Amino acid sequence: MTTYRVRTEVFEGPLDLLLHLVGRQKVDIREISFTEIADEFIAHIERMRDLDLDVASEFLLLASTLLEIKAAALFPEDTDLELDDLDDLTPEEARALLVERLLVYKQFKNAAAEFAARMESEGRMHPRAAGLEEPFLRLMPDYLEGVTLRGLAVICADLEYGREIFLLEAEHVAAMPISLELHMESVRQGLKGKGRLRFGDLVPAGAPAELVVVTLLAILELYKLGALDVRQDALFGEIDLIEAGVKSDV
Amino acid sequence: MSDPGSRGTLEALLFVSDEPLPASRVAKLLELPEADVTAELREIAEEYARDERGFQLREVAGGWRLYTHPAYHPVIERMVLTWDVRHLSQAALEALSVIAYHQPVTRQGVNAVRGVNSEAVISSLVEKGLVREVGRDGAQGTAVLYGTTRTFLEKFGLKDLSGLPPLEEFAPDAATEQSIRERLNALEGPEVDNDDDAIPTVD
Amino acid sequence: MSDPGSRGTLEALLFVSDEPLPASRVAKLLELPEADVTAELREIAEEYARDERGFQLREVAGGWRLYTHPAYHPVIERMVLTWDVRHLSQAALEALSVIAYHQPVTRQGVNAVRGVNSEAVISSLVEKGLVREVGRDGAQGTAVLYGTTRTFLEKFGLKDLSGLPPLEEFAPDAATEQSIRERLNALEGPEVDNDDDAIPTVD
Repeated sequence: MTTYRVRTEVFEGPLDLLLHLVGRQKVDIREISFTEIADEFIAHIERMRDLDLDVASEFLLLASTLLEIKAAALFPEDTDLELDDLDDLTPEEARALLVERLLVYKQFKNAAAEFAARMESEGRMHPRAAGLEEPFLRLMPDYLEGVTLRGLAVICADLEYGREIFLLEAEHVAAMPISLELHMESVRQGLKGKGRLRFGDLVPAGAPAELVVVTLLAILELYKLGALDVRQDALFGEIDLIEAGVKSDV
Repeated sequence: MSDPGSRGTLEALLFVSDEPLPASRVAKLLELPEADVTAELREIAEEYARDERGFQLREVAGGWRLYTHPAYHPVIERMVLTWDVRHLSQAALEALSVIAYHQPVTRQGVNAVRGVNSEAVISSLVEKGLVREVGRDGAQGTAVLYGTTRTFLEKFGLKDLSGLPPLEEFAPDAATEQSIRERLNALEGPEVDNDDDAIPTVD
Repeated sequence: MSDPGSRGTLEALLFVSDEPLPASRVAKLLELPEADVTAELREIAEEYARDERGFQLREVAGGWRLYTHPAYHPVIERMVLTWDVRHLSQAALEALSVIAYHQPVTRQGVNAVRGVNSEAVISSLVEKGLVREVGRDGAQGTAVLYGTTRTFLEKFGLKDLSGLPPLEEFAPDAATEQSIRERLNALEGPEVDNDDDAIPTVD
């Protein structure tokens, strides 16, 4: 809970940051002092160091956002046509634009706070979701008329094989983005039933580097999700994957 | 006892519904005027509140639905794993509020207000079923337009979008506005103070 | 009002349960003697009967559960019969098959297998009572996990999900697989032929 509280103070974008700075100190719009802002960050990080490494790293992320402010002359280029020619504005006009932007942003920040409060109070009420009782279920229209279990299995198998072909195409034909989710699904399927697998079963010798990387990422992601356990008995040894719930010492 | 418009009938129908039940649909089913059904539903809602029942009847997202009373949230939470909606991040809440008030709106529109790329945040809102694609912006070619969903109305206890509190309510107060203007102007020296009236407004 | 053993508390707990709730479990949860809980449950059941509510509290095998009152079953039946009767689309069948085999699975998981957005299709399956929310994916925050319903099992006469035919039965045979590979390699030109062994297989 403490982390959560701290996190709400974390800025996310240039406007968020500026709003914060405006509340703390005087900011010259024409020449936002990068040094000053950097000092501000360092001060924050100093304070955070003992608290939470994650928070500190989020502040570092913000440092790059600041560079973006400088680079984009305060605004992301693609957001507002009027702002593209910020250079042509007089300092007063630029300042006025920023003031307006900050006011609008502040308004939505306030609205977001109201949303948070509403969500909190709504979360305390649970809708009736038990649905129909057994005697009524038989009355429901038979949406599955003519559908067989075998039919469903064929559809699912086709989809999965379609997916494999897609994977092969992706590896071979073009620099298509490789979907981590697809690979996670593949690993999950591979483990299903078998209970355990070796990394080498998933990535044959000589496989392209991209496949090795994405497979490893998929495994790490599944590990994070608690879907599998990973064991490696020796350095550079074979990596064993064990499906969650399967005894690892079997 | 089974008088069509009776409290019992309505209770039974509400009881088996797992989504908000529109009064119009009940009226059609029972062949009764919608106004009568609505009046009876209101009465039931009041009765539950008066009798301090463990559940309540609320009008949300275009219909009526039974909910537990918030007083019993802690004990329900102990019994069942509940979806804690409080876990939306500040960024997600901001993007959601921009979409709620400006819908239909493109991602760029959300970015413009927030001053930061909102792509990931919008995707997460879509994944949570709070926001959906509602069309394409003809003028901008293929830019996706986003709007809120019925789930959004339900999760926020709104009957419809007109139930959103007016955006004006959230305008920064005079003091905040003054301080933003002053602080941004302050480094300029005294001559800028006179320019206050000349500041162009952007809307 | 939120006195642990109060009628309101018990009502709220019964309200969110879709299976019989043992008095012993409630007693443990509320740290009360089971006899007290049982007595209060009996009282609630009598009160509902006396007040001619649309629902009733019954003790069935395994515990206490709220049910609609049989007097209102004809009107509930009429409501159910007005539901949409169109058959499932190919898209819906695909999503249903993926959910059946991969459950519990998030919408993203279904999207990943189908390669297209499945939001609307999953919603329609939920409405039809074939698919339901079975939980939240803790790791992914609040992503909904979907699974099939009892209705689904009943329709196919399955006792449980282990009765689903293994997918491997429907995998393409070796010859098909070979032809897929050849087709893909043909696109690559001759120098790739040597790479045959390097084609990653994922199963």
